[in-house]
Amino acid sequence: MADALTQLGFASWLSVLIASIIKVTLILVGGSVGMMFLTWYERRSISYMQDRRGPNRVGPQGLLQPISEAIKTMTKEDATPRDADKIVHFLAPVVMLGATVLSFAVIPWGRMFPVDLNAAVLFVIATGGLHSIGMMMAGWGSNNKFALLGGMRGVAQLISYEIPQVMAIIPVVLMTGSMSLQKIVEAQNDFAGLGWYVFSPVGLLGFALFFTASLAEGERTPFDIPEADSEIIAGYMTEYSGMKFAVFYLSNYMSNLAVCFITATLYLGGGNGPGVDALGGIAGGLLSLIYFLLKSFALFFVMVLIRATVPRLRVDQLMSFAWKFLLPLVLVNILSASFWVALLRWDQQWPKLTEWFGAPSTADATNWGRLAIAIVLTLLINAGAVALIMRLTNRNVQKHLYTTDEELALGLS
Amino acid sequence: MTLSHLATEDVFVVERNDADFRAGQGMTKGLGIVFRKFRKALFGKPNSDRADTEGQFNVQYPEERLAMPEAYRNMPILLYDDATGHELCTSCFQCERICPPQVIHITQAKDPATGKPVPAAAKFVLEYDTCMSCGYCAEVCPFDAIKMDHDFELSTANHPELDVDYNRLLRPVSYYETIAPTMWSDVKEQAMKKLQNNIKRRPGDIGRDHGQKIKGGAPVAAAATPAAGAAPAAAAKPRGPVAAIGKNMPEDKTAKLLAIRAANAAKRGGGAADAAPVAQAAPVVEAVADAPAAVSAAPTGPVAAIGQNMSEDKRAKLEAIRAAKRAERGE
Amino acid sequence: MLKTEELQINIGPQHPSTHGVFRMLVTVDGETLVDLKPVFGYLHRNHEQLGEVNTYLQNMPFTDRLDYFNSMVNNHAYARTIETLAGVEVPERAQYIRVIMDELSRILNHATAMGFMLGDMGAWQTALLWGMREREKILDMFEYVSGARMMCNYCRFGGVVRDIDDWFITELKKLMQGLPHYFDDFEGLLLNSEILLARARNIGVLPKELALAYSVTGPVLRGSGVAYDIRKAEPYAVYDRFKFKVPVGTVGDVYDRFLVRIAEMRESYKILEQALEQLPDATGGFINPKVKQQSLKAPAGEAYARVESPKGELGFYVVSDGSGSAYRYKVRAPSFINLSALADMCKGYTIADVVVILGSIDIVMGEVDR
Amino acid sequence: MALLARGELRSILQTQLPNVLDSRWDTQATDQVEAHGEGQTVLLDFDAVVKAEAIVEVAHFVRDTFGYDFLSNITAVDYLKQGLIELVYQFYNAAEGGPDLRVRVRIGRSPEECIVPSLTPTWPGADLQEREAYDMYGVVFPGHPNLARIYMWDEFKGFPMRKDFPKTGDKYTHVTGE
Repeated sequence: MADALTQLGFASWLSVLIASIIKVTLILVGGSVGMMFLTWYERRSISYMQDRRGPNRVGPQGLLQPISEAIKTMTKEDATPRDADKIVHFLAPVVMLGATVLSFAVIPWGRMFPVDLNAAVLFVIATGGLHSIGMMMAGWGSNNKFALLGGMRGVAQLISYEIPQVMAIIPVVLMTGSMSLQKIVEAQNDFAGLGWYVFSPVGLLGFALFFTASLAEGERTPFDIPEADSEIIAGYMTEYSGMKFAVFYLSNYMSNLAVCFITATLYLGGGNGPGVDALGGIAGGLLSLIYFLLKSFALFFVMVLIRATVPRLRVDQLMSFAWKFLLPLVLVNILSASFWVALLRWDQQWPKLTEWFGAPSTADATNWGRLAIAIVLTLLINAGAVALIMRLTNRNVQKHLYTTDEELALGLS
Repeated sequence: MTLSHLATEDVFVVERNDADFRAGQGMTKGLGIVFRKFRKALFGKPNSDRADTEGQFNVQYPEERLAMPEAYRNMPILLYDDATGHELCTSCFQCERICPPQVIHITQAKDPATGKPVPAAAKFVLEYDTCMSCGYCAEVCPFDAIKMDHDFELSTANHPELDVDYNRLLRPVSYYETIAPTMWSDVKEQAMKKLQNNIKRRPGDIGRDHGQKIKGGAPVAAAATPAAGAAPAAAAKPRGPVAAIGKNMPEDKTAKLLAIRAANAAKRGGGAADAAPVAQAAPVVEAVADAPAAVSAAPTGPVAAIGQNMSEDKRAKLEAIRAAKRAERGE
Repeated sequence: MLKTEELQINIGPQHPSTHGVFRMLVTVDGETLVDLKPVFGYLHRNHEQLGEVNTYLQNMPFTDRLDYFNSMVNNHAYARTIETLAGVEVPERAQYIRVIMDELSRILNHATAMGFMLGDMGAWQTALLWGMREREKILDMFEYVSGARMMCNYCRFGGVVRDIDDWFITELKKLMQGLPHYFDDFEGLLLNSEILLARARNIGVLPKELALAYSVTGPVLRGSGVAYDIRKAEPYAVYDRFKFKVPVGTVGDVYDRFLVRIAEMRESYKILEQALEQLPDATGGFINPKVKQQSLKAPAGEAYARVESPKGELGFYVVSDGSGSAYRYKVRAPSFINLSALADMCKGYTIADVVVILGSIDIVMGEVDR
Repeated sequence: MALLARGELRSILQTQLPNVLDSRWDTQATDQVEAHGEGQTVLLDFDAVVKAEAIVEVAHFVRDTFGYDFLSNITAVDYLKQGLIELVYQFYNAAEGGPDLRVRVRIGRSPEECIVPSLTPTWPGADLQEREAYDMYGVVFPGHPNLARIYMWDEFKGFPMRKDFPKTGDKYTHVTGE
């Protein structure tokens, strides 16, 4: 983009500036339109699941409903509690939205990368972490018991789910050997565009764990404790109304959108699909964008499906789920990923190994024999780990089942 | 706990199957069912039959409307005969007495010449805001004059408009026949027969002078008695003279009633301040000379309460009117 | 040890999951609940004073407003009390109609009550809306037969206002075809879902002896293991002619009450089937013609009749002084007395559980505050 | 654990717990109800009328010997003409089912006489019903964990459901700083 402008005779610095301005506006517009579509999409699909029709009055099939809502929230009175900490109360939504939009800088749209950072994955995780600051500011700033409870719960949840989320990305990085999203997408391009990581056992378990952990990051049911309306009204968002509430809502849905995009990129080969390379050029880019959006909205549909079915976890159950269930599985997944890499890619990635053991007999990338061994081995490890963890969690649930008398007396179980 | 009054096979313990191995299969089964519902609702036919439990089941209200069952009751309306324009109501006060929230207020029409009461209502006010649409008035009316309407879109901005008076209560019998054909056909000939001999006892245009339109469409000449529409603008809430129990009964009947009550009181031992549980309070009728003088006692004494179950604010307004009347008469 | 200070939080009266205006003053140490004080009176309309001022018939529409989910059951209980008081006998067909209406009301109550509880648990109203769909179908039939969906005012002393005709019976049969699918969908949706088990098992445990001491009734008592159902303990209105089972729990937690309510819906389905078969023809009449409804006078004395309402034992205690209206009119409301066990059930659990436990007791404020 | 017939309890109490029955109503053994004119309430005696202070003892006796362990309902009735407030306790036999057992307590209407020991220590279910009787009728229950008004706000004076509570003239609307 930038060099194309310099040929038009702009000064080099000016062209970079204009290019980045265009990119920023594109991202912001794309993100917020995506968010609006997401709200409409969620309300329509959840209403069909409940045998009713979602918004269909404003605009064709209710498509303008999010816009009318945006206008509504803007016209609503934006009240700040009297003895709330004004600055912190005001800045909380800004921090939340800023963190979300930051992560859009590196997220690809199909084959088009706004900024190709070679440590893009690290950047995404870093911005993911900023959410909890905004949440705590909102909780503390609004001087309301419910908000405080919601804020603390939110921070506890985000931190304890960030670890499994980050660790679930490590196998992908190991398999591609680089942290740049560009390379990750390219590495999933063999087998005529269908070599996605999700089809390898390591990738499958990684995808499941990453998706569950990102449900918690985006505060989706069954992990929507921070704003659990049935218990503590609206959690940290209790004292917000009008525009600030709309900004919270916007950041909430944009982070869901970002999470869906990242999951699609990391595990479902964002933008790769049959026929993308064949077309090439602009048409190929467009087709990859379509594939990419299809994948992300399918993922979002699964999120909505889960939201319509499953009740909410209690805070302590949520924590024990993260530390006792997700974390061990993620570590095992990294172990099996290392076997995968050792079997398939050790000659390209680690020249020193070739010195010690000599190059593997045939150096081509898709040696079927080694691939089969790798798949079987990692499958065994992962399946065994899942079964073991399931048995363990079931057993300690059993133990807890019949509350003993003294537990009953304490009223705890 | 084995309960001896229950045969053992009558009791079954719900099985909790806690021992099952749980690995997410329950949740996935739930997701599967919700997805099936989603597919059926999106692509399947809408759910119209009472038997099927899938597919869209809601109705887009303003455009599509569900048919109202005949027995549906929302707010009461008064009927008048299309041919003659005569209202069926003969102001017999049955509905006023039975109405649980006491929202019906009727004033009997009088023959302008002789001053005798006529089987027709001069003023009929119904407070739509307090009416609980229980349907008792329609049930007890011996002349089938008051029936329950099906129209439920009655929301309005100004509150006084909800004290519906005559000209907005009246509906032709043909209208009621459209909304409740079978219910009207059961009572039709009996109601019409009663109406005929009532019309004979109604001089002049009484009973058809509330703006009813007869079949030809021309409104019946608004005869001598002012149509209810011209009633004094109901600035304050109380519409016409609020009916004390004996208030709008003819004078001779009130006197007879008072005599009976006095006899009862004597029989019951001089009526000590026995706020008898359902105090059949003696009505304060200004016209009767020997009205009990203790009328200005503190409101908590056995002052004539008009109908025991008046709400507080209505009672307060009533007291205000009565005080104003007494002041005006210089008592 | 870190000194933790107890936090006092008001849940209600204006709160998304208190099923009406009900306030709980909760003292919390961290997340676990230490003490809970219920506060009532926000919906108090002095219904019992109204009963003393109105005549017997005038009071019938007010009983619709007690437990506004089951106005048919309230009417039935009130009508039975005045019938025992005034010695009015009810024709067979009217008793069958009343049983059919009660069981339909039980199905719609349990369907929506569990829907609300699951909504409190966070299941975003899917179960609730499926329950609402079945409720809508039943309410349409109530509207056809009584004139109103929720405020039915259907019973009279000695029978019912209007007879059920062929349209009603064919529609009821069609509804009966759909209900089993709804029961299976509902059970499949959540019965074994791991998260519901985690949120419902061993939460809000009410042991058997405590349940009896708290004089709770209905699904709450049966969930704790006491198989006391008035339709079996003191059969009224032709219930002794039907074969049905009384579901009973074992541990007495939220999950047991949930299972008991689902099982009760299936039992009501069985009762409806048998009632439809044995329904006598219309010659028996749907109301006792000898009763003068408006001016019914009961001899001096007292009467207490009770009915197994979906929420528990609903009874009316009426003392009459021979005149047309009651001298003393008391409503024994199941939700009101079941709430006395709430504090004991919630101690030791977290705020998230308090809301679920309240949902599992299934209260309606119209009945609690009267 | 047998079911008791109507009125049988009185004779059992006379033999087994002698000084429990309320002597004022001992003579009138019948529970017949003569027809009365309008507005004439009648005091019924079936199942047993016991002294106020003996209610806890009778309740335990009824529960332990006959298995009537389910206290379903406590009703307060204000008999203004007879100058009495009657509390009707209805016990059911959870095991046997069947009709109820009514134990009555009759106390005076003045604040000193209107005291009945509370059943809440053994039947916590009676807690709210006793608070309602206190709030509406002014019956004081010593031994009740927190006897406070349940429907009315705490500063409310008077007992609304009593027959002599004024139904008209709402003294609360135009209270002028008294």
